[in-house]
Amino acid sequence: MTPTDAAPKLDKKDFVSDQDVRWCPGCGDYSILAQMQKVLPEIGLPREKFVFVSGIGCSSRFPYYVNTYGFHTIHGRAPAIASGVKLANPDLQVWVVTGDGDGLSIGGNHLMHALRRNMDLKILLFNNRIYGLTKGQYSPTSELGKKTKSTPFGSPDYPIHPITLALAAEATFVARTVDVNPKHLAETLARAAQHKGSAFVEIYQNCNIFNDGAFKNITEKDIRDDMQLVLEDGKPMIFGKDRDKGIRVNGTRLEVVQLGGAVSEKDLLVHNESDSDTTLATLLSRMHAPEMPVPMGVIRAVRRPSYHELMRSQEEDAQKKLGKGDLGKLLRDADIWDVR
Amino acid sequence: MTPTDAAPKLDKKDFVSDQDVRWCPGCGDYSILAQMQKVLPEIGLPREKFVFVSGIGCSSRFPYYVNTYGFHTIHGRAPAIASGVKLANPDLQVWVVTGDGDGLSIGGNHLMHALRRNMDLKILLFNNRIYGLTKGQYSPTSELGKKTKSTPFGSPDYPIHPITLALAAEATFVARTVDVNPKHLAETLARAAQHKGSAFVEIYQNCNIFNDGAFKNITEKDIRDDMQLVLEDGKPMIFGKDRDKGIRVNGTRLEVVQLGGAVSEKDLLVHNESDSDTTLATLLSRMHAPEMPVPMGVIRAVRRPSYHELMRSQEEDAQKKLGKGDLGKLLRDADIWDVR
Amino acid sequence: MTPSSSAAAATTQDQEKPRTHAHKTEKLDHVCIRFAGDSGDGMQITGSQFTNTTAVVGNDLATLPDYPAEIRAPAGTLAGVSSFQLHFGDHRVYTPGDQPDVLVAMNPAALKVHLGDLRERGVLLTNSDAFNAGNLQKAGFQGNPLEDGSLAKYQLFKIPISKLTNETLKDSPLPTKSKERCKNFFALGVLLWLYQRPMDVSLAWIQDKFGKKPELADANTRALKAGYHFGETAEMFQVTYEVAPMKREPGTYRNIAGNQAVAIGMVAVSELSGLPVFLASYPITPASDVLHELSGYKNFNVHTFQAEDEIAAAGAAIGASFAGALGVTTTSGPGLDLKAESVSLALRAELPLVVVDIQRGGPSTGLPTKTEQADLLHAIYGRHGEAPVCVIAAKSPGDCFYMTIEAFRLAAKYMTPVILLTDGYIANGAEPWKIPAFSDLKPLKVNFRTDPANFSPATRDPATLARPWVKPGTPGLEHRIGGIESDYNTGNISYDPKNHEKMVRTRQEKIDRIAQDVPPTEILGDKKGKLLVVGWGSTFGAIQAAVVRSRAKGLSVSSVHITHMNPLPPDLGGILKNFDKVLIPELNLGQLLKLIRAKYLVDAIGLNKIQGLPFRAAEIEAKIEELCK
Amino acid sequence: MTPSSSAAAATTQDQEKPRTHAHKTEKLDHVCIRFAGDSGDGMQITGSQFTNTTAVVGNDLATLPDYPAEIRAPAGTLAGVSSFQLHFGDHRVYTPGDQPDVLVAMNPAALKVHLGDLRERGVLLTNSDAFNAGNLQKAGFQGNPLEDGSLAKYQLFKIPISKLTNETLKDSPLPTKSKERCKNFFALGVLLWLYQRPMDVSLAWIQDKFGKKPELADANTRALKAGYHFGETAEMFQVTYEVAPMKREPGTYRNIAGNQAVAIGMVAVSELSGLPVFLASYPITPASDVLHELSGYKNFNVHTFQAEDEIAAAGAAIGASFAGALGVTTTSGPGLDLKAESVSLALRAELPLVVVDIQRGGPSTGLPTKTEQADLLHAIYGRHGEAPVCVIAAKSPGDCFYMTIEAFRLAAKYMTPVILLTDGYIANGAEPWKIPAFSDLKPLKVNFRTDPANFSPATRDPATLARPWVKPGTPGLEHRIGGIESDYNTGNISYDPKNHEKMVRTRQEKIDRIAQDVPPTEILGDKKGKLLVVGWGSTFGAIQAAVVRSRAKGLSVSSVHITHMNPLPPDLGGILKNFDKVLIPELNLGQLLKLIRAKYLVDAIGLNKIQGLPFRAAEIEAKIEELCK
Ligand SMILES: Cc1ncc(C[n+]2csc(CCOP(=O)(O)OP(=O)(O)O)c2C)c(N)n1
Ligand SMILES: Cc1ncc(C[n+]2csc(CCOP(=O)(O)OP(=O)(O)O)c2C)c(N)n1
Ligand code: SF4
Ligand code: SF4
Ligand SMILES: [Mg+2]
Ligand SMILES: [Mg+2]
Repeated sequence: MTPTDAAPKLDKKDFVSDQDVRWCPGCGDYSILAQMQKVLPEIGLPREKFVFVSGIGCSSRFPYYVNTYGFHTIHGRAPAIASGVKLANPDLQVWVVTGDGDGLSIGGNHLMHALRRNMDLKILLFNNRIYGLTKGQYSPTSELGKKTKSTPFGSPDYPIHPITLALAAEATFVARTVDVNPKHLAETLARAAQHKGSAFVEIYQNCNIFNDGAFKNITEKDIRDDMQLVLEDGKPMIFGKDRDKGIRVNGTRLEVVQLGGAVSEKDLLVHNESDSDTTLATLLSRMHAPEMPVPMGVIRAVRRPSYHELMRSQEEDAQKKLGKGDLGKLLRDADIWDVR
Repeated sequence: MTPTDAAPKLDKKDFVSDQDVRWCPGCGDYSILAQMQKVLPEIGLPREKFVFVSGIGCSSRFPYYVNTYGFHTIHGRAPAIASGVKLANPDLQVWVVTGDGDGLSIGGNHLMHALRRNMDLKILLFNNRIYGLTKGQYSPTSELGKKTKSTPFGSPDYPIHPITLALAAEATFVARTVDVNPKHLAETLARAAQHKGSAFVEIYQNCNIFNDGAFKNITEKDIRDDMQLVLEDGKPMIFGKDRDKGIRVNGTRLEVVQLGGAVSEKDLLVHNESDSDTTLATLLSRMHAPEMPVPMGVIRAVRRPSYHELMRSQEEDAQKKLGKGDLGKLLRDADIWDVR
Repeated sequence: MTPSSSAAAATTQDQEKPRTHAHKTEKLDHVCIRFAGDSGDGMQITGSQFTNTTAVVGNDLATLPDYPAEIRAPAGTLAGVSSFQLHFGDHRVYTPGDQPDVLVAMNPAALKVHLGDLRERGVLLTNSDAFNAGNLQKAGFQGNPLEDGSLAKYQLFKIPISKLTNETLKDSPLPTKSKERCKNFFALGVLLWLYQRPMDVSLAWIQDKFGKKPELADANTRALKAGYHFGETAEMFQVTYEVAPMKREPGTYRNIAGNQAVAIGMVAVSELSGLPVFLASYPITPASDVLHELSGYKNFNVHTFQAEDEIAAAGAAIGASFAGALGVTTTSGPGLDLKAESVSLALRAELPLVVVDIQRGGPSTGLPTKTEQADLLHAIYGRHGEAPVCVIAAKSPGDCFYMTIEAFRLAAKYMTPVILLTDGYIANGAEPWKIPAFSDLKPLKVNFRTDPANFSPATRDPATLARPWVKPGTPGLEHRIGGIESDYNTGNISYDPKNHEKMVRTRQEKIDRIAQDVPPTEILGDKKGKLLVVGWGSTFGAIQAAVVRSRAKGLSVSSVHITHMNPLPPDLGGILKNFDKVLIPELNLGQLLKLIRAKYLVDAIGLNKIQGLPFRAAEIEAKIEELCK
Repeated sequence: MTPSSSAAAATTQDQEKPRTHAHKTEKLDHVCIRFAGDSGDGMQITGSQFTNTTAVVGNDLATLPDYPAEIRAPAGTLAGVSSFQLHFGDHRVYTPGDQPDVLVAMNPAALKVHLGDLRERGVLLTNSDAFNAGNLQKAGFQGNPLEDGSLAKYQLFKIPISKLTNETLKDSPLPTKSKERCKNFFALGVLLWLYQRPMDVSLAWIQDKFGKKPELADANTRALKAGYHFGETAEMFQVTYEVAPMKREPGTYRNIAGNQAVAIGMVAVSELSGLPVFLASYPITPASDVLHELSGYKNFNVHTFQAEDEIAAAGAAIGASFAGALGVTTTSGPGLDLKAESVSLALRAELPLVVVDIQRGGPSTGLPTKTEQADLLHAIYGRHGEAPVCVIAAKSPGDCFYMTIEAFRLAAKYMTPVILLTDGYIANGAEPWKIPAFSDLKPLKVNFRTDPANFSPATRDPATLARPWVKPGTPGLEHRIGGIESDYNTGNISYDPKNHEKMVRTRQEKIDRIAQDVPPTEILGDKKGKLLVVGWGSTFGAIQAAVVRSRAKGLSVSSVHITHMNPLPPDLGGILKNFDKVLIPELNLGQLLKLIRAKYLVDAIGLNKIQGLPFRAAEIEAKIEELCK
């Protein structure tokens, strides 16, 4: 799929559908929607080439609000359905919108298989660490001990780390961003759009009704620079309000160091998003607050043939080898006899 | 669950059921069965405390042949069903037998969730890189390009690495062994039995009918010592027919080094199965033949409360806090009124 | 009345003897009130609080909560309207009422959505403050209906509820937004006064609910009292109403909603059987509350497990049953689809399993928060192969308690999955319910096999055809079961053709024998006549009301209500024969209808409504009238 | 005949003119042969090779392969026996035969399992070498039946097939084990000679199959010829048999199995429609072969995708249909359970989707390799909510081709899921089939909406009620669909009660209207009479045979065979009325029976067999006789 040069210039409002947005006032989903609508006109594809496929959840209402093709499907199955869309029609740019319940609980397997197949889908996982639509049960990303409607005495489940999992499936593009940083959000969505192959983006999203403040400890204004490590390709990993802290490799661990004195920038880990090995990316994915700052941005971006590319090239090879299929011949490809 | 001291001494034949074993002659499953039946009497539990739960596949026929309690369930769901068995009756030692199709394709999600919850199940994944029972379609562990019944032109799927995935789910016990090494197989099964929490064992298993020789490149007599890295806790990672090669950390990569000359044993990585960090374990899980020798043995073994322990302690706390439940009171725990 | 005078009245709330105005009291035998407002207005609380008090004063009642599928649709929009209907009386009321006598509309959208249902001359109580330009526009009004005379055919009351609440709370330390939220208690106060009911039930609830946040408790308390006193003092209402308590069987009563009743029923099952109940579930509307409720009862002999999906939930429940606990899984339509293969395993392995399906509007995601009865054929036939299971249905919120016990009893007795059908209407709706004594509950005895002599997992009880239940851990009874067909005698895998036929027929026969346990069908009305109305599930109330009323009009109509859907009651065929016509009202396109036509070859007629709403008694009444002509 | 003399005969194979013994030739009008042996004995190949030749010489035929669920159960055991039955004749044979005239038993276990079915005086051809002590014991024989006279009522032939094969191949470079494996071709050779058929079809097949391994090709070729020449030269057989070709409609014929026909049908669909067919599937017996087959046709306009499970497969197919391809998913019973929720989405979103369910023995894992017709009610009712879809059924292997096209045609025309039911029997069984000309196939035209003027995704075609199909990528037609109930006019989400009812009824009406497309029901026999036999699916052959035979006996019986199960043919009600009795034979406990009783209030009677096996015509004939008395 290549951007159509002749496409008329679109802008944000071209991507706003006529439907009332029905999220709770204050929900983090609004910001994601706004940034998506801002990014879409810049991708260089005409509106009709976009398809948004979602499962079920507050987050999965997303397609209704974007004026492109859209399919609000069933719980957990969006990656499978979107795979069918992409394989049947590779000219489309297919986005999947899912939640931490939709994508990691009921739909965990489809997500993992889509990623390992490098299915060319842009998958946005809105992680609010709760089941929003069903009014507040814990999700696979909820903290151990979390009290929710279904766990009045606290959750006994150890949480899943979506990015670690995506890397284990060798996803070719893995990133993280957050609802309250619209600029970073927009940049990250734009990067996902450009990626050829599976793009997996975890978006921290606040559910102000059932899990308000889930990401407060990394997004509050006064601490966010200290608690977020914004990754830039080719750049040393520096963070902090005063950009005075950095990440250094120590053996096979990552550690936070104070810059100045004995430690200088050149001692720091330099981010390499196109590293084919996933070790450092996996280490980054295991940096959790409050012990460590949380990495934001593109963690991994490598190129590998997508499923549809392999599939199509196989089909072309078959045509070359066997000739264009001939139904008459196929019907006769057996022991035949004539009756007169 | 503690071993019963008074249990009568059992031996292998006590664990042989009266059913004819119905695998193809030469199938790797036979060896696994034999070793399991050898290990079971040593675990120190009476026969009735064992339950084997399986899904569907050649491998999943396993429970019929073991003279304990057993449940041959449906495709992919064994980890979920076994979770119910364990949670309802924590005194039982629950084994799950699954295949690469059963456990990673249709059942991938249940497996992952059982592991991340640290459900106290001993999960044996018989990996023959093929769907055996359905007569030879490719599985999630089949190599890219593999020609099978359903992929006459080669598979377009990038394979899954089960151990990498298990580690991403932070499984507390992760090991690998192989059908043709009965001693190592038995030791590994014994270790899994001892582990408290989820134990995940990938067993390379030859399907001599539909995928014969899948592991030849690491199991053939003349090369196996060069192609397998047998892990021992606390020991440096040495391998090779002449035990002249080792594994060394280089930055955040692992590399094979030749011992002697500049490199000595103390330069080698020392295996630490109880490392709470999963980085080195994950690196080990990404050593694939033929580039690298394949690690065998216990890759990770750490202790963390199991799901049933957390669940039961929560229930005990609730009883302590709220008193033993009283149905009469519960029924009246509302606005009530009397009619006379 | 002007806002200022009302404000003055409201501020008098703390005086010992508030000034009251003269009003007369009218006696009514039943009243239907609908509370409606924005999702954020708290109408579900107002409604259920009024309900609790109404229950405590001894009326019979039925409720119908109705809320949008969105958590919180945009404030002020039609999509965001949430409502709660309550019908109460001095006699059995059966249904939440066909047409409200009173509509509380907290904003223009609520008025727009619900006005059409209000009866002429009905009481229309509005929060006039919410009728501002923005809200009016969102609701699609041109002018302000409160002012333009368009509501002349109703008894309109315009109360500046927001302002009054704010003024009441002006010295509260709460932020303005939180103060504003207390307006639902103000409204509740007004209504309590209007129907002359005490405030104590709600005052206690507020203490209980907000006890840890004293400012909130205090604010809501004050708002409630202010509303009550507003009624008393403002010279707005000329009449108050009284609805006398209903005569009931002696006993202790409470209000109960269906989902609560299911959860408490499970606790009762664990006490009756002495076995742990193991509930594995995946959240889904409208079933999640059962999981929530039971998760709070961890001091009982119950375990709850939130699984990764419906299949895992069914699987874990089956595993628990295999391990000797009482496995159960709760869900709604889409989840029932996903559990089909697991239920099939349980019936093949002949393990007890209870599946509670709280039906909602389908197909697909459909209308998740609305009610429907369209899963019946799916429950009976929705598995590959010949896969019979027992299916039963609850008819009212309180009945959910008994049918939950019945489900487990049959599952354990016959070693089979039992699907219990309820629906969104009775799951969320509440009714007064006589609290049973433990000793009055039917026993639920489970016998585990422990004797190794001549043991086979396949031996059947001659009466029930159930195979033995063995707890793993029992010495000497080690055995294997599974989903492949097995030998009738040994339980080993068998591909033998004749054996398969024997097993298929035996599994069917086992389910058919459950008919032994189905109580005789009760007939409302005469045993013979022109028309028999056959119902099942939550249509019970509406059918009863319609039949009682029609009989009062002299029509030759009777009714039966089926509780056991598969197998059907053994006496049903005989009953059907005694009537000229059979009418089957269902909230689907005619599912029981198909079963009855196929089984009894009776030309039964369907009355079908598929609007996500329960029947109104009048709808059934009209059909009865038509058919009795 | 002694082993040594036979060996001598066998080694003469390469002589130009082998010595032959005198024998006479008997003419038969039909013969039923069953090949049986250990799973490792290659009986499926022997059977299908004999079948191919039989087809080519022009007999009508029907086959029934039967193999164990285990890949390879232990050699020599009863569980490991695999068989293949072939019925052929000079007239329509309809079924694989009720009772074999010839049994080929390659080992004692095969004899044990199948002897009971052989007709008295039937030909029993055995590999005497396999009747050794070990095998006899595994099969549970006390003595050796070949020697103890217990087989006196059959025409027993003891041939040391293993030894003869080994000797034939003594100079082959193959390992002994591989040589031994060629014995099935030796057996084939004997049979070909016995029925006087040519070897060329099998010789060509061997070349094709083993072309790349010349030693194997050579060995099998020699074994085949040796068997043939053994028949000719050994003085064992006094008679050979001739079955004349059947008179058929002129044309080119081939043999086709049902699964093949489904796959080739999909290719035809892609040619007829000009659209890609997108098959997403998860392997399951007996459906996997469709996936295998189609995966080889990547030079056609078809795509295949092996998904991670059945739900993903259904999902991907739905996604493909949404994207403008013809999405299809193939499965068997347990997989159909899992697809229920996805099918529900497709019908709610009104997308074309074909689901092929190749039924097998249930419930649960059941009898995976055996046939059954027990998924009918599940296909029709097995989803939550009111969730109607179209269900059709194929009646024979060749019919699978046409019904596959029909399924896609209806799916695209009515924008609905269509479930096509076949079963293990016709999926694996084969029949001679006239190859159609492309121009004779019913057209399958798809119109995508491309015009943005007044576009709504919800507008319906007045005749079919189908909504428009829009390919994403079409400018100006961007729209959203989903599983929540939607507005009848705009397609936007709607929770409106009346709209829901309208949508539910419209979806039902749309499916009902498919009746327009159902061809008039053909009646075999008279239009009025005593008994009507109503069938569906794979029972076609057995019913036809039984009815033809019964009519020949003068009984007043007719039959109809239903191809469209939902909706049922519009003329069916009228036909039923013209008969005193209705008999419905099914390989289940009476599923079509329930549908017909409910719909037409006809007291139809079921004839039900649930043994994992098709009906024998005689079973139906007996019931007809009983009912016509
Ligand atoms: C098959 C099925 N099971 C369960 C549900 C109920 N359900 C709807 S959304 C949801 C979870 C939503 O959580 P998440 O994916 O995190 O989305 P959020 O609402 O938090 O954005 C559940 C359990 C359903 N609709 N379908
Ligand atoms: C729901 C369902 N889908 C598909 C199948 C068919 N099936 C049985 S086993 C199997 C795969 C087996 O592969 P694996 O788990 O690797 O086991 P193996 O036979 O190789 O030991 C499949 C697809 C089934 N039985 N049930
Ligand atoms: S419930 Fe939470 S996630 Fe859902 S719309 Fe409201 S704030 Fe957003
Ligand atoms: S098919 Fe393969 S895995 Fe299955 S029993 Fe045979 S050899 Fe073993
Ligand atoms: Mg969420
Ligand atoms: Mg396998």
